[in-house]
Amino acid sequence: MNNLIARAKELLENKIVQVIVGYEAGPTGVARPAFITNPAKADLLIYDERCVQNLAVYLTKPEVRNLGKMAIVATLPVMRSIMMLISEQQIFADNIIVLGVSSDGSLLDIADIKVMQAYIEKSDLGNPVKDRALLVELNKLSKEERFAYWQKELSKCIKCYACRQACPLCYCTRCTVEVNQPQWIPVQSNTHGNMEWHILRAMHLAGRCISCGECGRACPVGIPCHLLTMQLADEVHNYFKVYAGTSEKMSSVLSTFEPNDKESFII
Amino acid sequence: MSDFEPKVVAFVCNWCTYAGADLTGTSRIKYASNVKIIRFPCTGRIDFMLLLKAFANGADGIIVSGCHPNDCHYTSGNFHAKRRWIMFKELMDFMGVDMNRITFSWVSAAEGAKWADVVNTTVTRLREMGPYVSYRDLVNKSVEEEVKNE
Amino acid sequence: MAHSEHHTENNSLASNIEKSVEVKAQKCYQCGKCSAGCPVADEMDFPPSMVMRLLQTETPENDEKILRSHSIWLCVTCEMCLSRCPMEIDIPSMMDFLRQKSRSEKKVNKKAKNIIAFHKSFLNSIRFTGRLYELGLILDYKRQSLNMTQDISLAPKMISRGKLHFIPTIIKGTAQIGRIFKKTSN
Amino acid sequence: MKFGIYPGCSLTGSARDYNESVFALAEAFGLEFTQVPDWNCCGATAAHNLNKELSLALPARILALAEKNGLEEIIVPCAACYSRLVVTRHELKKDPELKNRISEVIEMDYRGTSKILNVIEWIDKYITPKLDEKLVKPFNYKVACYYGCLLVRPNKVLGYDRAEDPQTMDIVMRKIGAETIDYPSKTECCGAGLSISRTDIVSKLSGKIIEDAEHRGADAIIVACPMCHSNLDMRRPDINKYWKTDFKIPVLFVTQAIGLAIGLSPEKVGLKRHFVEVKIS
Amino acid sequence: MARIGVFVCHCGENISATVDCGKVAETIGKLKHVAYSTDYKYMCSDPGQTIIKDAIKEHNLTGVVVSACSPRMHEPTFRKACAEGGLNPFLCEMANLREHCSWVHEKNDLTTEKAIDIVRSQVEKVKLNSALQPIKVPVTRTALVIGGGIAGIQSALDIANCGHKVVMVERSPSIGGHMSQLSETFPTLDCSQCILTPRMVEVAQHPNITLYTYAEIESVEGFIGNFKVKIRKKAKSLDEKICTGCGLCTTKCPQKKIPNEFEQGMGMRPAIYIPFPQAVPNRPVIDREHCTYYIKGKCKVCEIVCPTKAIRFDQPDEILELEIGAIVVSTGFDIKHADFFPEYGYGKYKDIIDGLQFERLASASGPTTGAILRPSDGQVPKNIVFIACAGSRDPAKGIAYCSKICCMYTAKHAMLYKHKVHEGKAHVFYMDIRSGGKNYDEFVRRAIEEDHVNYIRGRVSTIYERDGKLIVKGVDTLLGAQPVEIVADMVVLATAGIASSGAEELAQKLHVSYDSHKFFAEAHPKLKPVETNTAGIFLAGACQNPKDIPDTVSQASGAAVKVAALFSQSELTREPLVAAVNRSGPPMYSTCVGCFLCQSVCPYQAIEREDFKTRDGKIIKTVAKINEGLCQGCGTCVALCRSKSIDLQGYSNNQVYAEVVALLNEY
Repeated sequence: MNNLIARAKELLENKIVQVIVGYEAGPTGVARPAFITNPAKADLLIYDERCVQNLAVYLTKPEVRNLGKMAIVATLPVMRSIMMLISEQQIFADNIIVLGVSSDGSLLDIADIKVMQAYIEKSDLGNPVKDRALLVELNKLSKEERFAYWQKELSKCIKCYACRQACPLCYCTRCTVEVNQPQWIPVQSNTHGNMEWHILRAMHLAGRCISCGECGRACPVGIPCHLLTMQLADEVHNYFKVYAGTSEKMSSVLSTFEPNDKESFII
Repeated sequence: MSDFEPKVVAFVCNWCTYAGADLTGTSRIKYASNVKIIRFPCTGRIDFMLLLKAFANGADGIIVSGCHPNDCHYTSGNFHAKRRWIMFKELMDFMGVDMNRITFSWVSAAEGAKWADVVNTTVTRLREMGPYVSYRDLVNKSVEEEVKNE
Repeated sequence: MAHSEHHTENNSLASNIEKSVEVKAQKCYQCGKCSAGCPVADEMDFPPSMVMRLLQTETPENDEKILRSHSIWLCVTCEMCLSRCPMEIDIPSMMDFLRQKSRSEKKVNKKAKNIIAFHKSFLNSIRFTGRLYELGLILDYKRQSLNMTQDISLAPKMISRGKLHFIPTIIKGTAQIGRIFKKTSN
Repeated sequence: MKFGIYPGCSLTGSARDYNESVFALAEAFGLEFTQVPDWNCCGATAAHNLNKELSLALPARILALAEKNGLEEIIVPCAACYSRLVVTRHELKKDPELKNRISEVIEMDYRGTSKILNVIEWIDKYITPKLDEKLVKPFNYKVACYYGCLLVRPNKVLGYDRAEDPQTMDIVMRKIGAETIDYPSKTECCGAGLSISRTDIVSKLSGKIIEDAEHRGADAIIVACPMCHSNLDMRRPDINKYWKTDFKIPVLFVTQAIGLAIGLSPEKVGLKRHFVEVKIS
Repeated sequence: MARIGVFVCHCGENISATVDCGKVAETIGKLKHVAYSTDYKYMCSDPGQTIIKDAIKEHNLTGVVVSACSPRMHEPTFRKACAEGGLNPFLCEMANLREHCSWVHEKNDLTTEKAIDIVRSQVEKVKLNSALQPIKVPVTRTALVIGGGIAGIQSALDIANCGHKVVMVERSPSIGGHMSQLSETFPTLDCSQCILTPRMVEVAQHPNITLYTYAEIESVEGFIGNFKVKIRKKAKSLDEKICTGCGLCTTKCPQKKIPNEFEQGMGMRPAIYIPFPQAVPNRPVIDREHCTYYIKGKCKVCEIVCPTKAIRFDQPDEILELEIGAIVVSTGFDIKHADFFPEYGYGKYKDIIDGLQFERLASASGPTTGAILRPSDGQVPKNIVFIACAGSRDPAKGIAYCSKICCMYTAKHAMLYKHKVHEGKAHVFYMDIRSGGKNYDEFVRRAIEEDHVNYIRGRVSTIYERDGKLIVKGVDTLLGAQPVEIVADMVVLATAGIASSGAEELAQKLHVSYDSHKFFAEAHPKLKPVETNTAGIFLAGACQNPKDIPDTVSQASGAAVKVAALFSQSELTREPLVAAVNRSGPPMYSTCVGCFLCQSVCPYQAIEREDFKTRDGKIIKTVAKINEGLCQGCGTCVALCRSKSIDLQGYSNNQVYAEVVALLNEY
């Protein structure tokens, strides 16, 4: 943590970056995002087990972008998000400094994208362990049970779109839900429309989800909607042997193909 | 259930399956009249949301069909579609939506007989499965939810 | 209906080979490069490319010919055929399979008697001691092949050069070796 | 690093000369081996001819023993054993299910972590770098390096040298002063395991190789396999009888040639045990 | 307010036999927005079309649904009729009641109900149609031909003779390609150069053709009708306008030991050279890589001897920028060389040569003036072996395909040999003889029957040298795979034809796809063998796959016709059924967020970037833009776009959505 603060200070003092995106402790002790522009305030930065939010979501927000060149405290999911955002041309590698932190909280030396790529490649890119267990449980259920499960969960959805706001890859300036010609997703919240929204969201993240679980954490009514995108992340790996966010040149699974892609259901 | 006739919508590409279904016609091969075709330029054009809309509007089953791999009029639309359907199918399975109600197939412009076969087997299967009650219930219940909210 | 064959259970030798050792006989386009390079082709009743052709017919008569052939026992697994095959067909693995099949179906060619006798003696020797006991191998082979006079002049010369031992080396894991033999003897 | 050796059965019997030369070389270069403890026969041709599973289980036990004893690298001087061990490792790597089955058969955990070196690879890695300083008696002969089958084929599995006209042994021999000839029989088969059961075939095939080497003016044939050696050397009387001639060209193990070049005595490298007299030294 | 007209066709009895057409018209007529609905026996007949035209005027229709046969049959007919009736043709849709309904179902209520559903969905769709105008793209009527072999020559001459300008670019110093190296050609055994050189000269003299030799493509941008091409003219190190081509420099050049490419390495050439006597243009170039002056800084013998003082040592490469309307790619092929075959000695035996080398040996203008002499010692080979399929049909060597030309040229080689060495023996190892073509099989039979060439069916396992002879170990598979050993003096390998070096880089510059062997890919294997998947770029000859001269020339003429057709008008008219990325005013400009995932799904490279900038040039936003000249309207980008910022004319999101709803809901 001290290393992190020292490095942040140095970056701000030498005007290498204008803002540090990181975590600070809120009044109740809960970690919250911090946008530090003053080197004197760098001491506020923390990094510990409380810091779980995927900060990469701020990289595409105009309010943060307008602050200038940034450095970001980056856990593995943040790094993978950054890779995705670069590959989808939303941010430029030159405009960002990555303050990588390992799972034990130590500061990593991420000199450039290549180093970051090497770090990502040797990491476990599967879904988080506790989510893996949940997925296994759900996949054990019968089709009808799963249908009932999701209906029950999705009936709680209030269409607040916090899942979308929290996701670093839901950066569209206009979302499909805001299209009314035609009205793809009903405006009101009801179980059926909610389900359509969550299918849409999961499909739009197929091959792009980097398994940070932020959508699930952001949901105010506790829908485990992250399991939908994580299930697809698993399937993407099963079918196409790739994990999202592993290189800046990554091409998206759904916008590329191999002639011999295997499936067993098309007759 | 014997008098149940499923409603089936077919999403097909113009160059292979639409032409293949034309050939079924010119060959006078008979098939179940439950299916109604919507023409697309290419399977690559078929948005997965349209399939959901078909179920939402009361379809009991869906057929999606296009050119065989390597035969796409646009060289690669069907390959992209294939990946899209792989993901869609896995997601639907995971959410408990009955994928037996959707038939994915490759029917070329020369496969008039195959088209009839695809339709007939799909319709036969759907007749056995019965109306898609659970999805319809979901839609109806949702309408009620809204009424209640208002 | 020509197409119905597709669906019937295919029990030809070729399909057995494909299932067991993943060698596809139908890949062979009969260029004959294997036979051209095979060191023992001229001794064989069916040179390797002919074995492939017989397999491709998938008829019981030709399958029988292969299992009863001398060729499969003459193959010395030198791997020249595979190394030069334009279709990368693993003939040596296939030959191993054919030999085992020929034996299990009791169709071994009479002329191969000595070759099998030698292999059996070899395995016998290691089955009980864990290692090859060359003198034992030769004696056991003579007993099995009834070739009493063969190599009679070789032994003394070997002995004089210290190349033949009179006492076999027995390893500690002989019991384990015995179990390996047992478990693999399906 | 612990440095293992799997001698194989021949080296303890009919190929004692090879064994002696390998150990003499190691000693001269200050290298020490640990034998794979309680090793068994690899099963050779007999096993894979008659029983595929056995032909994988026997080498797997050897490899498992090596792993268990922390031998990260094992040298396998016999080309036939080398081939069986590498093929086994390849097959078990390819098919995890088979690996589990074989592990169960041999009642040992097999992981496939030990590196397997053939004799030339061993020489290249440990002898060649120090060869120049030890060279006292350049091996000034014209030699035919004979690789046979099992050192180079199947090339995709072994991944060693090139399948046609291999060069590694030639390079080593040129390093000790020999002139190597280019001849097509380099990788032809000597008849291998048919030595006893079909001596006629072995005589024919081995004779062709010897004739080719003599015809092109070689003074000696250099080998790296005890089976090749016994067919070309011990079987010489049969060969000469079959071809109605009197081939005299001696057959040396590559380790013997190197041994002579660094000044070891013919006895030390086992030359006296040959059937065909080695007049060069 | 939409006013839709619906016209239900009986198609004689084809539709009305099972569908109650009257009921369809009546039911549909009751729908909201349907201003007119009728049925008629033959809608496609003149009176039928008149009904439509009249109704458009009379009822002031805003859309038409013709419920008849498949749109694949009569859509153009009815769209034309609508246009004649004063309605934009793209406001007409067809409901397929014949192929998709009446012909495939029994006569009953369900069939009629289905017909009604189909018509209704088209009514709902057509309400959302927009009036579209055909897309017009200007065309620069100048063609670029890349590669000056027989394919390029033929294409260039054909296009030029149609009256269009042609720029030909050839990377070597002379045009002529591999054909200029050949001795005689099958199946007529006429001299290759005799038939080729007049055409080479014609290219050089044609008023419509501009020839750049020793030049390569630097970059290609733009699209059909509007390519911008940069060409690098490599420095020839002499002033071509002054040089008379006397050739004195080439005889005086002290550096003479450079393997001659034209002779396939079987002869030498100087550093300043004319590749062969009939070269076009017949001017030398300096090969800077081997020239003593460029290596050591002194020599300049050529400059001293040149009577017209044409040598220019400091000449730089020149970059030309050209506007091009269409491109013909005719970059030809290469062959594998003898060193590709480990089992045949990795190329270490001098007397194992490849087919092109044999062509040079047999050529009257070649290094032996046409005598068949073996390279090692110049002796006449008495026993010669030809090996077909050397490298071809050999997946283990990475080449699974048949090179197509080898069977024929091998027969020709054996024949030429027998004609020149009467007492010699010629053997051919082959796997199959593929001699499909006019007079081709007869030609092969002649080699076997009249010239007694010994054809042996089998492959050769290995070749080695012994006592100065080549031992060829093969097999005769027709004799039960009997081993065959031939003691030969010379071996000719009919090696595989492969893609020309640099083909991959060129394909990438052109944005044209290529196969795993780096051959250029045609747009459709059967029906578009001359087109590429990039509009305006066409293929000719062996750059697509190995092919013989007649096939090459046919394809070259085919490509020329495609270019001429494109150039027949000054504007290119295209159906407007293309995709578009939405646009709006600042600060949004478009709902597109610029992820450009659509770029990789587009098979036509039709998606471009558009920057929106402030007045001082700072980029505010970059979004996708569809090039209407390139888009073919597949719509794959539309389905992929997450923000629904792309839509497809004729199959818009609104339209297909409306169709789904209409098909499933009764009104």
